[in-house]
Amino acid sequence: MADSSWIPYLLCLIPLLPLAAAGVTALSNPSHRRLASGLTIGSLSIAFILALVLFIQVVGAGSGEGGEVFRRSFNFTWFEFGASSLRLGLLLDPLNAGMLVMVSFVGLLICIFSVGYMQEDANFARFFGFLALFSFAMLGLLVANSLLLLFICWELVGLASYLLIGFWYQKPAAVAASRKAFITTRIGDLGLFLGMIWLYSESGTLLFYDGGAGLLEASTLAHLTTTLTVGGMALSTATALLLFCGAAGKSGQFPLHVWLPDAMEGPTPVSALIHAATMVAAGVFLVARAFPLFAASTDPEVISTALQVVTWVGAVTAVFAACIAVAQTDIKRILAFSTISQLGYMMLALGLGGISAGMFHLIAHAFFKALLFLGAGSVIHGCHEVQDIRQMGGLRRKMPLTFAVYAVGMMALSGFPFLFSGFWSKEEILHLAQVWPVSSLPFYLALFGAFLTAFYMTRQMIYVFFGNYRGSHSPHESPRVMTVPLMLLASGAVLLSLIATPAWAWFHHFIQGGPTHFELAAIFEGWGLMLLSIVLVGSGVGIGWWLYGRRALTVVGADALEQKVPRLYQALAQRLYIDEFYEATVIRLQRLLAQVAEVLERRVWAGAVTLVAAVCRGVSCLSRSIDRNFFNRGFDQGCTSLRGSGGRVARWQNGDIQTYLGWVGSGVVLLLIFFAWL
Amino acid sequence: MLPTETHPQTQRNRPALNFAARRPWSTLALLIAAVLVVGAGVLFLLNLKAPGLLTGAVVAAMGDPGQAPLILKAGLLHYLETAWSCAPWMLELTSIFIVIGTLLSVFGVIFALTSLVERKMLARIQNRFGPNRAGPWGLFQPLADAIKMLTKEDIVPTGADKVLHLLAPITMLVPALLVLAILPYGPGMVPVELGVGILFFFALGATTEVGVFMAGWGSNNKYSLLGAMRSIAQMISYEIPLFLAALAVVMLSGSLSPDAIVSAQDGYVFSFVPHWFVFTPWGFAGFLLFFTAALAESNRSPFDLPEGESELVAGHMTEYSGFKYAVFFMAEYIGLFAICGFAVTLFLGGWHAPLPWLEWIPGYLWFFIKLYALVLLAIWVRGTVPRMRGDHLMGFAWKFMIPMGFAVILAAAVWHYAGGGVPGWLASAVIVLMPYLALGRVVAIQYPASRRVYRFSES
Amino acid sequence: MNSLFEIIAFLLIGSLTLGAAVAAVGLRDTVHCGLSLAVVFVGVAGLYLLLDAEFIGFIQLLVYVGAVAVLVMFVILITRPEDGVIQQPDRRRQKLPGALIAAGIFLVTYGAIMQSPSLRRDVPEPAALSIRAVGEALVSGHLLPLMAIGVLLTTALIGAALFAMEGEDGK
Amino acid sequence: MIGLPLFLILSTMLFSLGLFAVLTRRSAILLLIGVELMLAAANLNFIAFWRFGPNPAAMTGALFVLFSIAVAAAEAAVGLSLILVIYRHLRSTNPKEVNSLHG
Repeated sequence: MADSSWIPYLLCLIPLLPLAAAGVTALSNPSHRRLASGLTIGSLSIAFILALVLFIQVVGAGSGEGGEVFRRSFNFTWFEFGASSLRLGLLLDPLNAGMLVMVSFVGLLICIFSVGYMQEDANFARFFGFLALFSFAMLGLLVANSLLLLFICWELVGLASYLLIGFWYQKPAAVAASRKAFITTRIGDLGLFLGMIWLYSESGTLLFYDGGAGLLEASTLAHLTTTLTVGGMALSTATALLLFCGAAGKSGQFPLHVWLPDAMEGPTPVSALIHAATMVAAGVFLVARAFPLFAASTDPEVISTALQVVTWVGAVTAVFAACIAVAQTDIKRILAFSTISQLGYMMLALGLGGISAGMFHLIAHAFFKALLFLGAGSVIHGCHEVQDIRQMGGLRRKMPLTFAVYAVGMMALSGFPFLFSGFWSKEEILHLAQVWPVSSLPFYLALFGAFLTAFYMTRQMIYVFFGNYRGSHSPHESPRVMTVPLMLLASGAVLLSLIATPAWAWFHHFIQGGPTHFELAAIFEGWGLMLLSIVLVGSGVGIGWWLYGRRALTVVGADALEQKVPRLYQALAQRLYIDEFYEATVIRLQRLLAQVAEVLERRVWAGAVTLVAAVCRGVSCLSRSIDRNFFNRGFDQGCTSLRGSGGRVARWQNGDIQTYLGWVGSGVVLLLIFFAWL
Repeated sequence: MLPTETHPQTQRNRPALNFAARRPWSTLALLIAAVLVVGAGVLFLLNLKAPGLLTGAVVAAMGDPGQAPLILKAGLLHYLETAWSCAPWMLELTSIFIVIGTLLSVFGVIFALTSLVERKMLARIQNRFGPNRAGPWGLFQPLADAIKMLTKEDIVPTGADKVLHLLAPITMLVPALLVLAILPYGPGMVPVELGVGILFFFALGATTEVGVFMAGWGSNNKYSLLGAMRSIAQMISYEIPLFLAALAVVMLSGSLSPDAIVSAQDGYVFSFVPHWFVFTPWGFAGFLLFFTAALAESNRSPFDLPEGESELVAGHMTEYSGFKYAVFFMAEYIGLFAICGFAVTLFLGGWHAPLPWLEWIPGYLWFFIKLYALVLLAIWVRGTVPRMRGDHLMGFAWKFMIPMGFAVILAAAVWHYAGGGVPGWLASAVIVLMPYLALGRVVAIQYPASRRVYRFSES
Repeated sequence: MNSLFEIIAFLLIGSLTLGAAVAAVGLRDTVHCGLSLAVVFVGVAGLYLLLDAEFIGFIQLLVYVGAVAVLVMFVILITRPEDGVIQQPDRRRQKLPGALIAAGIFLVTYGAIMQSPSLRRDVPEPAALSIRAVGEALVSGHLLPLMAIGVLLTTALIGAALFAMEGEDGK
Repeated sequence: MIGLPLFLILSTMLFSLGLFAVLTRRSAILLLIGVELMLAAANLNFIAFWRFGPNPAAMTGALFVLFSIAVAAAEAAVGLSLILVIYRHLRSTNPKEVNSLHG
């Protein structure tokens, strides 16, 4: 495996396989259900194996000497126009190798799960087609070495999410949700697009790594940081912020998070795959990929404003989403808000400079969030499409396997100590937040977020699994095809913690380069912080059990928390009226603009057009009348008079030579008179 | 003769000018007056232009008998001038009248004589005596005719054009008389010395046709009109050969005046053959041509188809009677005399004597002798040669006479430029003979000689 | 042109010609017109004699009186309608324009003559028109016209004959 | 004194008479007569000018008349024969009726 010439083939093969699967299922007969699912699962499994091979290759190559990270970039010219040409490229480095493995593995599991879940659905084949398309887009996004290729795949991912959210197009809610998701992500993408163009115009290239001339390489970065733009802001910061808009839109950060809860209208595997593990992670991946751009600043000590912005946005989103999650009653909505807050944590980690922390939290979160969603899915499947947690309860007896797996996911998410990956990743983030020089507020926000996470997860567990069944249906355990992926995910959530403990920070060094060595003692390095977080988690669980565990929950009655702080609860239930706020401002403005445009359209342009039409018609009938009256009649008049005079003259020529001679004679006389007497 | 029933419309609706019908004497007087006036007028005009004998009181050798008339005239004029001391123009007038008078009287006498002689000769030819009742040998016959003509009632057909009827005889007689004025009767005895005498002759010859037409048309008779048409056609077609023959002579003599032509024929060859043109080959042919054309011109003998007694009675003169007919008759004869006189001047050497030693006889006598010889010839021809058929008459003129005329001119030219020697003679003789031979052949082919077949009587 | 005779002669012949001309124009019976035309020609010939152009005068006599007048007579006879009298519609009205134009031309030329300088020139002595000179001029200087006239005459006459003859075969 | 003007006036009279004849007479032949009159008038003019002209030696006037007479004769011949044909065709010599080119 010495030479790396075969790497580019693998790199481009990984995305193309799912694309091929999508193509075939799209063209094939929708009734071939087995063909669609088989193809998709097959292509994803091969992609997973190839990803593993590449992962081993990257790990095998090691970090090389001097902490240099393994990086291979393969660029090719897409098309040429005039002197310049547009170049795209593929890239392999530890960051996307890990992601590739995670995405393909999780995707594979979800596909297997959805075979069971979507069994009764009529558009089975179409669902798998869309999944394959989504996988192609996500994998393509990961391997992209050029911002343009990334952007293309980014859009395709948005398209896939739109298609999958609106899969059950008969439900108007689903259609509205898909449209809302698509539009809000588009708003973010606009920022990304502007940033891309700006970068291209400034640096002349869109490739990340191009043998020194790439976007993220030192020379270009130096150029970008030195040039100042409006408001004295460094160019790199400005473009970074624009790219972050795109990331915020896609990952559902604070201003643009409204679409994620509504996206739950789609089928549960979709929510699991897209709105938990992969797509939402794309934003974080983008920030990680473009981290050098974000971090670029004139003097190394000062943390670039871009990173600060990312940090603040991340922290705020984490706390904000967690608060709302507390007051939700729909099982998938709670998980949606928890995803938003966890993404906030990832952005926070990246903002603080910890790429490996952020990435590790992302991968871990992918596993246990996918697990939770699929668990919820099997719960819903079991309760026959009931999603309201108040109508559930006591399911641990009816669905013991799902309960066990769901519990593992819950504990990983809320960060139970030591055993679960969630704890270690959160630990690292808190550690970074603690040492952040700028301000310590994000640290406290993070702590409060962790507490809230623990609280709403226990509330959900109690509502769903403890107490007695309050629903009308008879819940039943999901079939093995659904529970096996759950178990795999659960084991994944647990085993991942091994590679990121301070004792053996392998993942950290894998991502950020540097030698890795195993020493068990280092596990207690930041013990103070670990103790604090353990206390927080414990109190969260306790309060949760105290509020909900002790008395029988009722379907219609007020929530326990609601009884304590009813107005705050209602606000949180209504998602802090963000939607209404948007509705009131942006949408109304939009509608106003629409009306103005419509008025403008009908009054001004329509008027202008009709005016022009009227003028034309007027001119034409004017010319017609002129033509008819003036020319025709005049001409006819002329002809008749001519003919008349012609007739009169003709009468003179009557063949009588004597009259002729008479005229000649008189002519002669006149001439003679004229000349004689002249 | 029944009065011709005339179509009602043809009745002229204007007052008939018929004074002539009722008062014969007045018409007679009118006729004579008209003739005299017109003749005198024209002579005046001519005289003004070419003072000739009429006014010229030229007195050549007094004693020369040839000049007798001149001498007489001069003497008379001298007498008038001295005795009656008339004004010069008076003298001029009288001299003109003297000449006119002599001319008229001489030709009047000849006319009378000829009418008798013609009838006598014809009779002799037809083996009978001819008029011998009126006077010895019928000498007073002309007088008798004259009296008859005068006393006869002058009948004018109804519906006839009175004016034309009256004018016709005048327009026939006047040109005939006028032509006499230019004939050179003797040396220096040319009444009017005209440079274009020949042309004058032909011009007046042409005017007779108008007279014939008037006669034909004025008598309101289809046959007379038809006769007039025929005679006019004949006269016109024979005028051309006449002209051609004269042309040959004019060409050689180099001048149109008769006097010059006569003087060109002076002198003798081989001391006894006179220089007359007739003794030259082309001259002889030309003379023959001229003489036959002359007969045709004056509607006589073989060519008198229109007036032939057996054809249209008197042709255009049928409706005439009395003195008008006499005038016509006179016009015809004087026309004959004139044309013969012309032939004499052109071909027979005018007043030159045929033989040198006969020159003592005065020139004018020679002129009249030759003239009368031709007249007798004409009468002789009339008696012997049968009348020609209408189309033959015309054909003969156009198909033979005119080509012959051209041949004569050609022969004359050859003769002239060949210098009159023997070769010239031979060449012109040949050229002249050619047409005759051709005519001979044509006639032989078209009308082969064959025994006469009597269809109604057994042979 | 000054002797008494010539004046008298001129007056006589002039009046004769004019009278004949008026007759030719005015008379009703075409035959009379034809004859008066002949008289006019004779009159004109006389005028030529007065103008010392005997040769031309006699040519005129020969050609016009001899041939043309007779020809006119012939045609008049042939084309007379059977009823003999030519219907003359009321001619008074139509005559007016013709008369006016003729009078106009006469007056105009009369005026021109009166104004022209020819009045004042003296009368040159009569130059005899010698036939020889005319002949030579014809043959030498004017040979071409002579030939042309020859050709013209032949063609014209042949044509005229053809026209007349055509009638023969009853077409 | 018989001078040039008198002759010219005489010829003009003749000419206008001829023109009058041509313009008013109803028979084709009389038209021809009119034309002949006019021609005679013209010839008279020529001879008059020749006689009273400055250069009687030059024979042009006389010659001109000679040719004119010849041409007039030819013209008369043709004209008359035409009239003959027309008469034979149209049975009338009234120029008013001879006004169409066909037939």
